[in-house]
Amino acid sequence: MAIGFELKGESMSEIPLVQLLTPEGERVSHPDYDTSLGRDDIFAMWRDMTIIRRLCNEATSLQRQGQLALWAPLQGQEAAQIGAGRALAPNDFTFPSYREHGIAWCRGIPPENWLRMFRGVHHGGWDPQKYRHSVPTIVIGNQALNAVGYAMGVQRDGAEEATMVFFGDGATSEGDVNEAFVWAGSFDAPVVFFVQNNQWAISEPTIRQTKIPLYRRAEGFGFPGIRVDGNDVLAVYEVTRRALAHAREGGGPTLIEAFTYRMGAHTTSDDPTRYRIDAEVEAWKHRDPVERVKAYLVRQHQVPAASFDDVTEEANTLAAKLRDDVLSMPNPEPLSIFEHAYADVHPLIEEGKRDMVELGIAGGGH
Amino acid sequence: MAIGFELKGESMSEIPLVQLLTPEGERVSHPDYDTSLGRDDIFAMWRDMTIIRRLCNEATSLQRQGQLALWAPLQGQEAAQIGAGRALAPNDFTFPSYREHGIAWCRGIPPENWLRMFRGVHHGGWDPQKYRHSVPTIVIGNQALNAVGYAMGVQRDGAEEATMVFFGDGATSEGDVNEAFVWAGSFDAPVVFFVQNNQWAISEPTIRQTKIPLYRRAEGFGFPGIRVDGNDVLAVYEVTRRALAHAREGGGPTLIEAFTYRMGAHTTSDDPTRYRIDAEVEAWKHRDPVERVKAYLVRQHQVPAASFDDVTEEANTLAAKLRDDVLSMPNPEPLSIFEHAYADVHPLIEEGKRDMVELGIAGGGH
Amino acid sequence: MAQMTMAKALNEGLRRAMENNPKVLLMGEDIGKLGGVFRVTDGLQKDFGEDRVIDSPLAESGIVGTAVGMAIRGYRPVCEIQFDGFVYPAFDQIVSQVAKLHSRSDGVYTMGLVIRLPYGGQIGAIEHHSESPEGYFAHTAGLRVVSPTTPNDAYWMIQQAISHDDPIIFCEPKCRYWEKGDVDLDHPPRGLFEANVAREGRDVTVVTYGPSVRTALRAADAAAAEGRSVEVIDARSIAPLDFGVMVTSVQKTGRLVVVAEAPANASVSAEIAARLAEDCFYSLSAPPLRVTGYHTPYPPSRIEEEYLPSVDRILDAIDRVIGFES
Amino acid sequence: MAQMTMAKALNEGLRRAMENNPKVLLMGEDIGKLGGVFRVTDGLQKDFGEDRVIDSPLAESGIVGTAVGMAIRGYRPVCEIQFDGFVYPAFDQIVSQVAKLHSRSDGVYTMGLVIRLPYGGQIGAIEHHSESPEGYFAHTAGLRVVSPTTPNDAYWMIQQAISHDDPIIFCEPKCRYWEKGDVDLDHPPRGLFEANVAREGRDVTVVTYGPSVRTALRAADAAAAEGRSVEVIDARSIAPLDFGVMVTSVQKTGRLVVVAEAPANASVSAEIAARLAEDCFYSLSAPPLRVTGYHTPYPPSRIEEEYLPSVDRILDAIDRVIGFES
Ligand SMILES: Cc1ncc(C[n+]2csc(CCOP(=O)(O)OP(=O)(O)O)c2C)c(N)n1
Ligand SMILES: Cc1ncc(C[n+]2csc(CCOP(=O)(O)OP(=O)(O)O)c2C)c(N)n1
Ligand SMILES: [Mg+2]
Ligand SMILES: [Mg+2]
Repeated sequence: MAIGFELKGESMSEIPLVQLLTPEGERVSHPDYDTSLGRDDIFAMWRDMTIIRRLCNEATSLQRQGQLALWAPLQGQEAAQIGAGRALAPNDFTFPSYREHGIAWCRGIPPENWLRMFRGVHHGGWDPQKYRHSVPTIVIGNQALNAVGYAMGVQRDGAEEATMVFFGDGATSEGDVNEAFVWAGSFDAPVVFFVQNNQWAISEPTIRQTKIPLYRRAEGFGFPGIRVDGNDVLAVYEVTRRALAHAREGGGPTLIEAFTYRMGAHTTSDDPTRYRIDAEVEAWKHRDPVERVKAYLVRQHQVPAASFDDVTEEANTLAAKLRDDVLSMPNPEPLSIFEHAYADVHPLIEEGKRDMVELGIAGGGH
Repeated sequence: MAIGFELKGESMSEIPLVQLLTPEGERVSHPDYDTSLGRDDIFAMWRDMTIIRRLCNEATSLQRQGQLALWAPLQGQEAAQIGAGRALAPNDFTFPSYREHGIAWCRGIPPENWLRMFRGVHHGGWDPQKYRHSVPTIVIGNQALNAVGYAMGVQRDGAEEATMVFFGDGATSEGDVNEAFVWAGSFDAPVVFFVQNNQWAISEPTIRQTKIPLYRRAEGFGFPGIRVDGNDVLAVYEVTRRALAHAREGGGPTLIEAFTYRMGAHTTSDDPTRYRIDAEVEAWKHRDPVERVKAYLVRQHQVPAASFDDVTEEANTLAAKLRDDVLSMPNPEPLSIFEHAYADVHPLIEEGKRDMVELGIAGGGH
Repeated sequence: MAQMTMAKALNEGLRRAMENNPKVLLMGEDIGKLGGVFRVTDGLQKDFGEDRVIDSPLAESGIVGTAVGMAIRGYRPVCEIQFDGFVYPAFDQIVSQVAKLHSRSDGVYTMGLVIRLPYGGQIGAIEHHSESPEGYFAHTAGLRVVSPTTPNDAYWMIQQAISHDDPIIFCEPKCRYWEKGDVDLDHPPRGLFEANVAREGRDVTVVTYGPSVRTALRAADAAAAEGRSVEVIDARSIAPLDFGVMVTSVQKTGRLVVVAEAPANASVSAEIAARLAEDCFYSLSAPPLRVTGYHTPYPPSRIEEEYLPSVDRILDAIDRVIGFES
Repeated sequence: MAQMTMAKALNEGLRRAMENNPKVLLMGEDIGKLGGVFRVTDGLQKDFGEDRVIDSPLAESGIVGTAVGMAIRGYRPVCEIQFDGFVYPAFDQIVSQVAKLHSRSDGVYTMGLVIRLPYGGQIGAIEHHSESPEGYFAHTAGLRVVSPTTPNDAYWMIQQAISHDDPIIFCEPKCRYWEKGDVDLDHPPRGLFEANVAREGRDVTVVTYGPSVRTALRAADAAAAEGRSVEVIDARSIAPLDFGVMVTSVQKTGRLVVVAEAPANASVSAEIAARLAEDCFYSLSAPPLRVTGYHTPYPPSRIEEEYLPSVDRILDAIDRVIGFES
């Protein structure tokens, strides 16, 4: 497959990349990977992708209408996230950055929870232990080390669980991510590093971070890296599933590079026209992760139009509910500022509370 | 060559390592590297190694006698440092950590200057611009980024200069060193990373940092890495020379792993018997970097015993001078604390000086 | 005189510094084509080229660590850290190298680099985008810290910082980026390390800096309506602090309120209060009070107003220092 | 009662914490076979295994960042940072994750980890081995900072810190590692966050902590010889500070000298002075003074004595607060 993205000295076409479904929706074979998924599983993944895309669009319009402070859209990365998210076992634990709405969906976290951070009512938004999905990490790369530490805890517990951590192409330049590779290699930690190479870190192309394919970073740290077509949900699913199983079985870490594309802006604050050309975006439209699955389901499995329509309907309903949930989301109580700053009593916290109450700030919203 | 150091899944003997002179002093050929050095050059390197070993021993005994606060011996790493140091062009710029006494020697820095830091009279010790050798860096890994930045400056100047930075095997785990690899790769910086893998980071064996050979770290960042027998001064010299030329010519960075051994303690504060066995040290004695050159010079070039004796004599003289210099090294003036804290006037500095003068502290040593 | 926003004034100041000195380089994430997320470097890469306006890989220690090397090579790097909360990965390079290399090299190395840091709250942002890390740098010997609060100050202070030989953490109150003001393109208003009496008054001295200056001025307006004359001092230089101006004011008013967004504990506001308590011991007729962000992580933006020093909280402190008796 | 050095007391405290709670883990550089460069973890890897006493790769962000993950998994990691000056690579993880994850997770995550930090000077070491970074952490909401100064405190405080649910920066005054003292193996002397009146006095209150406590006590001895009665308060908890004990003392003496090795600017000593100036405004008969390290990088060890708060400098400040008139 040629993606027309030139890396120094080697064109994409020469880079091995696991693909099971072409952009046209043709099932292709791969020497190492096959899929066991049947029609219903694949349809379920199409449904997942359709729903998160719809919810993501709703969030974007909520932001435009002033209901959210910010939104980080995932358009284009649905297959990467659903493929990875559906490969997880219930007990696996995941560490997201800020764009993993699709993983949150797979972990069963109510969509309105994802939006709490973006509305500015919370820095987290869900119970990370309940959903086995950690709170968002905004400081690029920090969560990679946290995930490796978690995985080392799993190791010490003798549990058969994998830990998966998500970050972007840009994040691979941070010291923390590379230290996470060192630790994972040194301790054979049961962790899967899942990098969504969406070609951009805000305005910077991946080539600013690395002149060779990202998946190769792992080699130098002594564990396998693999590049998968991040717009192919079947391939992402199989590659991730194997890496997670490998981790659970004590085989150590894997770096998965999901080669994909951020179709939208970095966030709603961003203006991508300043740094990239339409033609690039257009080219990637032909590799849409959702469309190719639909084409496959129609052609290969004769899924009827009504089934697709039902999901579109369902997605709209969920989007409407999301909108309602967001609009009715209350502002936090001012006193909540003090609530979990510390686990135990702290004199400066008590003082702050007293101050707020005396000033008459506490008690009401604003 | 088998060094008897087992890495996970691959024994040393399978790892390519550039060697031109065996531990026994036999000249061996290598497909990619030859040496142009003649008898005099090689003798000069033997002299360098002999002298720095002698000076290093003097420093150790000065420390034992309470004349230095600390000393970080280089025993065992003479070939790595002299081979690298002699490969430098005068205009190249070097960034050391704290153990590069051999590089300081090659750069022409008076030995007593190296010891100022260890005596506790200065944090630097020499004029880094004059000798084109930066001040010591103690915070592991920091200097790697500084060196890459320097190299980017060289690039902007359009100068044909290389920058070389030294650090240890332990340092390769620090985020900063890996970020330096990212930057060097991204900007094709004219820098040579020279890692002395002396098998230990204080008490931790290299395998704690990486389960695969260190030189391979570079691959994942998109530039070449090479392992050289760090106890073979000829090989280190040739490998470094080529990497420096490559950098000067715009070819970008190289990572050189000099595979060597720290024969002594980490520093005079360390007790290596707590973490490593004598047999290991004994095994490495047979690969002594100085002896093999002498054997070669005797056998191949019939260098007479008197020539060696002359150098031993010279080294003793230099050691005696070093001792004198250290013993007569004055303590800094108390007011020097304030001297270069800032380049420009600063009220807290002025206040501190006044305070010291009023208290009667300033003016005398102690 | 020209009217422009603070963001534009910084842009013009950077441009002028780059024109005046070919050794001036900019480095940071997204500062090239994008012009920075706040557009402070807008158009500069186009005009000065990719070698002087460098889009860096995504790593802050890398940005500062390579800037150090460039400074050693004789360049004058100006680093942009995208937001306050992302400066911490660079903390080690800043504290261990930037702050100490001039001294370690016996003055041979000039660490004349500038680290630009959009900081503070009041912009409704998500976590890590509203922090006030200036205290960490003020505490670090070897560094200087400054913060402009008007377009004119911004235009001049960035140039003064770039030409200064010490490393400077240049804290930009991002909540004021889009406010317009007059810029005098010919004459700097004052030295880089001089405080400014932003408003004269007799009854109480309010010392503040950065994003809180506007709030303090508003509080002074409100206090004036109640017949209280509040002097507002914009410190401008956070380290070193210009105590001369502050002492003069407190000797006049006898009352001190220090205002800052950063939590009070072991902070710049603590320094101002402690030092003025010492230097104006007999002039003070009430204890020095501090109005700051609370001792918690910066809260979600929907309640940042309740967290930050507000006009009400400042007025309350003014009431207390004036009413102080027992 | 047992006699032991502070290093040994810490070792015994760690051992007891590990025995009591299988979730307690130690992580750091060279803490295994070597037992740490100060031997504080001596023998623990042998007894508790490599899974609980983990020799880490050489990277401090890695140590703290993985400890965070382990804490999320339910462990109680105790990180050792080899020396004060090497904590900065971990600063980002400490400020952005350790200090904030309890809050970000709505209290679901317990960040009950301890970061052990040998700190301070007076040991004749090379650069970066004598620093006092406690102010950075005290300023950071979400963290707590404590510092024992006797073997008994060390033995108990390390255990109290490990069982506490908030993240704690545990600052060990390395100059006192080898001093012996009595350890009561049965009863803790006091709560983790309580200050201790290390010496009672009437004329002046000296508030200090960590490595300076010994110096302050020596100064108090010397002052006593001149007929001056100095009360010395060992803060023990650097954040939060136990102001109750301090206020009581200053109300009695009316005079305050704050002593710390860290430079004064925007520091813990500034906080103590500012807060007591506020809380004891009418009790103070002289301005609160600070005696600290100067505002420069920590100097070469041959002149560290001239840099640090010495007995002479403390006595001078005591003289000044007592003699204060104008
Ligand atoms: C330490 C840090 N530096 C800078 C930022 C600002 N920032 C937010 S997202 C981003 C780009 C991230 O790119 P990438 O890792 O590729 O992830 P993507 O957004 O493409 O999913 C930047 C620079 C940050 N959040 N944290
Ligand atoms: C950031 C940092 N962490 C810890 C230390 C303490 N320390 C000094 S040397 C050393 C080991 C370094 O090992 P390596 O990089 O292999 O270099 P070598 O000493 O073997 O030459 C350590 C941990 C330090 N100086 N800096
Ligand atoms: Mg990206
Ligand atoms: Mg080593």
